[in-house]
Amino acid sequence: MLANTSIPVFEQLFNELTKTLPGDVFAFLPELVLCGTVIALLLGRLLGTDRWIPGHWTALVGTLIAFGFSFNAALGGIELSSVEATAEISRSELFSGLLINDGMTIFFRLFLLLFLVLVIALTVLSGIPDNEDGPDFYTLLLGATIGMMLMVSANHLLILFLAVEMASVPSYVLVGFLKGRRASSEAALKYVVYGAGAAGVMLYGTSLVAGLLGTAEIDQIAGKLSELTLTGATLRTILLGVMMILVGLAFKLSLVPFHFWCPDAFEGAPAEVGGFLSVASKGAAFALLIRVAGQLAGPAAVPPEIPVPGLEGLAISLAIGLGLVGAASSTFGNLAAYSQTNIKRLLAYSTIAHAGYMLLGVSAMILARHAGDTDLARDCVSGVLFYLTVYLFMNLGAFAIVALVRNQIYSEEIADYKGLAKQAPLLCVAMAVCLFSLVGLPPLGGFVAKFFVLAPVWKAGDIHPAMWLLVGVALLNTVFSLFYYLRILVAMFIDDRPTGQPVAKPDSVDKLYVALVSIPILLLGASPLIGKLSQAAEDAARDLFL
Amino acid sequence: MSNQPLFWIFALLTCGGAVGVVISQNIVRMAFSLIVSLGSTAGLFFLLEADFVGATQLLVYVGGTLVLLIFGVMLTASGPFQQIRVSPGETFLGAAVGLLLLSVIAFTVIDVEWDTLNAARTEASPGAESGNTARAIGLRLVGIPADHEIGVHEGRGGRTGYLLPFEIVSIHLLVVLVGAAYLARAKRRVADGSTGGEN
Amino acid sequence: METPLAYYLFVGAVLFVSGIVCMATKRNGIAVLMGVELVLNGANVNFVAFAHYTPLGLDGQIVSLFVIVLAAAEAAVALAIALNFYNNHQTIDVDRGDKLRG
Amino acid sequence: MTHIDSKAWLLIIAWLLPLCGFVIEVFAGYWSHRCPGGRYKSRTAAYLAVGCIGGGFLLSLSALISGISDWGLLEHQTSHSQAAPLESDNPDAHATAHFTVANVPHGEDADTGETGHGGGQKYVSGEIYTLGTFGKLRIAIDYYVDSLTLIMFTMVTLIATCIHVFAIGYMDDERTEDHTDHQVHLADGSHLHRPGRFYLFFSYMSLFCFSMLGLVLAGNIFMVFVFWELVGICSYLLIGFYVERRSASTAANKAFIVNRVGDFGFIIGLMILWTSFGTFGFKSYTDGNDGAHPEPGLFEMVRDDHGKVDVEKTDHGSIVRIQDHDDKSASIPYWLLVAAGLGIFAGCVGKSAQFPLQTWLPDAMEGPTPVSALVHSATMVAAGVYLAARFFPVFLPEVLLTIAYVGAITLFVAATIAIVATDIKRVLAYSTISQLGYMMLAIGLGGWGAGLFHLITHAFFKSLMFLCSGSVIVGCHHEQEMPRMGGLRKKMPITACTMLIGVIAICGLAVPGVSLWGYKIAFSGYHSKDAIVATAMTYAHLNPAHSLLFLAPLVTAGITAFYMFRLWFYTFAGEPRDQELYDHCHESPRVMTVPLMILAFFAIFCAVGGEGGPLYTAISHSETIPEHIADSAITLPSHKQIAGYHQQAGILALLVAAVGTLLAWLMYGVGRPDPGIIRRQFAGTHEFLVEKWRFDELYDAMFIRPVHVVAAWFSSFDRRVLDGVLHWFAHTGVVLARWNRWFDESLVDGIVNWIAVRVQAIGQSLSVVQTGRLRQYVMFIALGVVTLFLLMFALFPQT
Repeated sequence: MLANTSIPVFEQLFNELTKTLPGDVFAFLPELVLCGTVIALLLGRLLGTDRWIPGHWTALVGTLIAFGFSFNAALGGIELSSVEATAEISRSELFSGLLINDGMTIFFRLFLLLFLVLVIALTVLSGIPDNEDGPDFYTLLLGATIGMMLMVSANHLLILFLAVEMASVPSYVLVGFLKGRRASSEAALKYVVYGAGAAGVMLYGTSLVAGLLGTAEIDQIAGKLSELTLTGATLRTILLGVMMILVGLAFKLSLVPFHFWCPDAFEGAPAEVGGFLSVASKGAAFALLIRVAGQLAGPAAVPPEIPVPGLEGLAISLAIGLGLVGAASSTFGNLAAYSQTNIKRLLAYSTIAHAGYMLLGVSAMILARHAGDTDLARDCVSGVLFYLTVYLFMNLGAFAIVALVRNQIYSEEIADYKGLAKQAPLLCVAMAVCLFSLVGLPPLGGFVAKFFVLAPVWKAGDIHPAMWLLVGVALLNTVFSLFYYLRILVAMFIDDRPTGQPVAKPDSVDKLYVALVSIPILLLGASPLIGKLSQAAEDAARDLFL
Repeated sequence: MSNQPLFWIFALLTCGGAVGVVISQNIVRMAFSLIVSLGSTAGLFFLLEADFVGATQLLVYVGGTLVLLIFGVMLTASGPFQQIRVSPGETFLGAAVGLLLLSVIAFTVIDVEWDTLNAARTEASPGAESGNTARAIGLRLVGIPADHEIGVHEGRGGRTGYLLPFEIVSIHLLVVLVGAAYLARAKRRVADGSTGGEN
Repeated sequence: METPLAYYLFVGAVLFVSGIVCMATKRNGIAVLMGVELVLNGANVNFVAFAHYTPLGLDGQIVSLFVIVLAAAEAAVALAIALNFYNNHQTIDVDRGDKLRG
Repeated sequence: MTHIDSKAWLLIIAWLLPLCGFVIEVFAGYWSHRCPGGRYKSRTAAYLAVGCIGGGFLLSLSALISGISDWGLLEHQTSHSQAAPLESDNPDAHATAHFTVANVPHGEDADTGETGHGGGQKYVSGEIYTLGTFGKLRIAIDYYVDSLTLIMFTMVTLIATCIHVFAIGYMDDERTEDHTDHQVHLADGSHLHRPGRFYLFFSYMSLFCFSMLGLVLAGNIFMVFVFWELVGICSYLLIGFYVERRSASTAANKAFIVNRVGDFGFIIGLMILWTSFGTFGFKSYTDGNDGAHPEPGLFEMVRDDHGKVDVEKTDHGSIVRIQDHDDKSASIPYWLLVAAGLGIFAGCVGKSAQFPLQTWLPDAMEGPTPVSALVHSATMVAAGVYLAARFFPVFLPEVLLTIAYVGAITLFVAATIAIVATDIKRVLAYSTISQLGYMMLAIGLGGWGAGLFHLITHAFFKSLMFLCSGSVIVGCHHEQEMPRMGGLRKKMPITACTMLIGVIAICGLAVPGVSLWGYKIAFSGYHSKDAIVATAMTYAHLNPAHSLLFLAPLVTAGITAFYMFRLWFYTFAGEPRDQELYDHCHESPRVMTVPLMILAFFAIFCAVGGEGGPLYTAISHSETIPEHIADSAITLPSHKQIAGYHQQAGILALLVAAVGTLLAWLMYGVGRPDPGIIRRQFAGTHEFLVEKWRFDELYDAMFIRPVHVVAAWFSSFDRRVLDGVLHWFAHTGVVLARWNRWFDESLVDGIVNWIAVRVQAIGQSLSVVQTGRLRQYVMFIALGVVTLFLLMFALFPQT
């Protein structure tokens, strides 16, 4: 009997595999290249070739190749988009619907790989993994990035959990990378326990949602939700399940009240790792959040005229809830940053605040999507994407400067930054650019980005007036945040350098790197690059809600 | 055949083991309770006709992960910290939060009328052929629904293949093991002074 | 007579809550990690139960398989980090790690 | 290539020149500054900056001339001519009070593509570059040129050129490699030595000019905001130019932060406008749209061609119909438009140092004096007034009333504080705040032209006075306290003379009843202040409930005359109070006095002809008189009505100013001629002043003792009566001023400080949650899950 059925099964198997797999694998090429680079790194270590070819070169080359592939894919996407009414073509499913390959995937892939290149370059300059530990460090870095790239394109609750785990677990090790230091191991322990707890909660929520809806595919959620009558215990369960999934993402985004790990982990971790986590994992988590939240806002098939009673409430409560969490995060992050003396810790609180601003964009997206205003929903998403890109440069810039300065003065305390401007003027000016951009002052990128995020949120106030209040809170926060960012600048530029402090003499390569990272902040504030990036962000958001 | 008595036995053992882990103060006893709990969970899986998952649970969880944990217990339990007492206030707080959480879940998940919900949605319960899911799972990995599943699913029709996670998880394991090995091994030479500030 | 789904879900909930409480109260780092295992196991019970009773079907079982594997990986890393903590602090008491705060 | 009007081209080049200058100075300035050999470094950076801004002035001037010939800016508009019987309503029909507007042209060629020439719309607008589009949000560099733009450009570039030249002399000591800052005392008692920052100063100034011109040129509110912040940053850099002085860096921070508070409102206003109207642009493009239908701008959407706001009452409150929109039924709630106006105005309050955000401006005097003259009197702080004027069409009556009251409070409060200030620059700073209050008041009262008229004249005479004070400060070796000066007119005649011109201009003195070739004998300030007081008088007559808005400027005109002449008498008249200072004092070099003379010339003549003169006529070509909103409680005065009150208002204002001047003369001028009496009267006080000059005692000496002197002089009068009256006056003044000062420093500053301390405390208490205990963190996961679940459940709209 077995023999009888096995032949058609294998035939079927062969057919299935040859039908779609080559195309899927081709689209998955950037991730595969990274996987290959990981293996190359380990082989290099095994064969001892890492003595001649240091790990960072292997990692850099691999990342660049992956970047090239995704860039190629992006160009293909743009070509498609230039043809009228072919928007649907650029959205495709990979691996039988486990992954989605659309504008946003392409955008975030480029985002993550560009960022990875910059981070690897930074680690080469700052030398945080020495040659011996290089292969391990880059293996972890690339492994985490593969996870983030999966997060970006996930379309299945399993992939969601798997990708979050793949992104998180190597990060735990990265935080504890300086394994001889007490602070580092403490940070790693806190991070791993907190992360595991959050992941557990998320998995439990995933099980509830999947069980209740009878599907694990994210793009089916909206449809299934509209079939349910959302009342009583069913409603409560779906709320709890959704909320638990969001808790897992909120952990990755370090949103209040799931931010506790963030300052501790960033203070204990090397600044390079802090920069990596603050940008890459936040970016990926936002991509995932946008996908999940977009589904929860309601199905595309249901026109807004026919309200689905429970669903309507779900969208509103979710949007307002997320908005409140966002406002709380930005307020808490900014206020708690006041009393910090360690610059990495201060920046950690600042990242909490920034995640809060961006979350407002997502919450407005849910509202707009729910109200049937797809254009506004897309504007919200592309605003968040724009913000993330600017945030990439300004936050990486700040962390890079912290790392490079640490190599000179062996300290990460703000008090030790006094009078640094006289010794390393370029680094300090770049720091000023980054910090002013983080505050959101024109004509720097941070201002434009903040505007792009908050303007659609304000517009969503027409749908629900709470959004106006949230924008008000966010703007008030930018006023607050000025004080503590200025504190760093005052220390660097105005205070005198106490005698006996180590002298900072950055290399010209360091300066070049810092300039390279901070110039885009200027360009994204006042140059046609704004148009280019916003176009890319819009392209990315375009096929999100079809 | 009614599985009811077996269910009660396994369920009690599972819950009892879990509660035992929580209330015990001795790390070795905790480990033992954990083994009981996870082992009986495998029993529940068998009752749910998920034999392959049950077997994996026994092999990987009880056989692998737990051994790892016990290994950790033995490595760290030397010295006076074998029993680290928690103050009664914290115990009380923990119990309160636990009960709160449990009541929230009971108030939501348990309260749902699952039977009517599922009956309304699909006529036929897609129970697998009793006790033999290994083959079905194997087929699903490459996206071929088992015979009894065809027609049950909507959407992608149960054609979701799990080849990608199956493969990608191997990379994940590789990366993770490299990380674990990095942390576990001693550094071969003294750390460079420039790699960190004063601690 | 078949056991109702809610019974299984209750077992899952007990496992989940026990795990969380275990993580939140235990001072021994290894015990905290045991809590993590309980939490993941609680979710797994849910998945397998749903696989049996709802249209989720085999997907639930497959998810639980991957969860077991991922839990093992996570446990390995968490243990390595805990041992690293132990090496640096000479104790596994997580309350000793309170240098980073504020 | 899109077509851009020639005037716009000229202005764009004039705008970009300082940017070029800045870039060159930043990248090459350091090296040029570092030329080896010789004690002094070269002045190349200064010459470059002067060249750029001077070139900008020439270009703006030619643009202005071109504008005059294209648009006939010097010809009176029909509605302004009092003789023209064009207005249909008879003089006593103001009860119906709707002001048909003839000067919003909708002539025969309004609907042809050929606009911007002849009798059509008198503005050109277009885009220079689109930075990016973001959904419906378009971010572009636009220009908007009308007569106001042209005049502002010319004024800014002219004054900036003078000040740049002046700064070459003023900042000369920064050219050394080893500059000594006498105001910084190091721990060992010595003064700070640092390399001079000559080139840096000029690069900041160039950047400032670029930003300021960009702000004026901007064709959309977004661009305005960007340059708004840029001038703020330049101001920050320039106030903090002497960073080593603790007071300077504190002042810079204070200015920056206080401005951010205003900007908070600004962004809210921006958001409202964008979300309601979908555009940032002021008006539709006239250039470069290739015959396509021009997109309407904000002004056209709020008001129709007749300047009328279409208010409609609905069940959900009033709404304002949006004009010229694709969607004919588009509307915006009335309150939202009010909120937008108030938001924009909040930005203006911050930038123009209006009540209650005025505290930063006096502190900003820590910057070098040329900066105070350019940034903190003539241009940047006036930008708030400029913006309020630009956005006049968007403001609804409630907003205008708020503006008027804020202006009135500011002008009075600041003037009373100026009475007691002794630092020469601080007196001028408070005077600036007060004058900005006048402008705001005028705009709030509907006296659009009058407000901007005063903006221009004020810019000339106030920058003149600041430069004079700079000249005094340099002459007196960085002494800024007036009680140590006196009699300087003999040592620095040019400065004294030009300063006097400025003082007379700001006080608004004139020779009544006499005219020369048909022109009144008066300096510029008389004309513009007269226009404001006349507007206020008319307004008070039309709206008797708001008579305070007339009393405040009138009384303050007297106070202004008093404190300005006090300043002049104190500094230049009488005998030297500090002989050593006096002996070392010298007149400034030619490079500093020539700009003074140029500015003095403009302070006298720029407003010649008053409201019939060229300046006012040209400004009023940009005016849009709003049509009356039916249910509004406020009636805005029309030009015709104002003209009716002009005579009365002029005489009244002159009278008050004369009283103030007389009082100052009696107290500070007349007492001086007999040094014997002074010495006998002031023996103790004088010594005391020189040694300690504590403020409270100083005020006593300034007010009470002069009263005695005056009393002795008027011995033929009943001593006790006069004494009593003057005593009372003086005492009330002191009490009021002190109270104001307390209010300013304790309450407003106190609130700001209190908030800062609170925020800090909250921040600290918040980070207490971060206990560093892992188990607590995990507990928070569980609690967070439960809390958020309950929150979401509560938020769920139950039906």
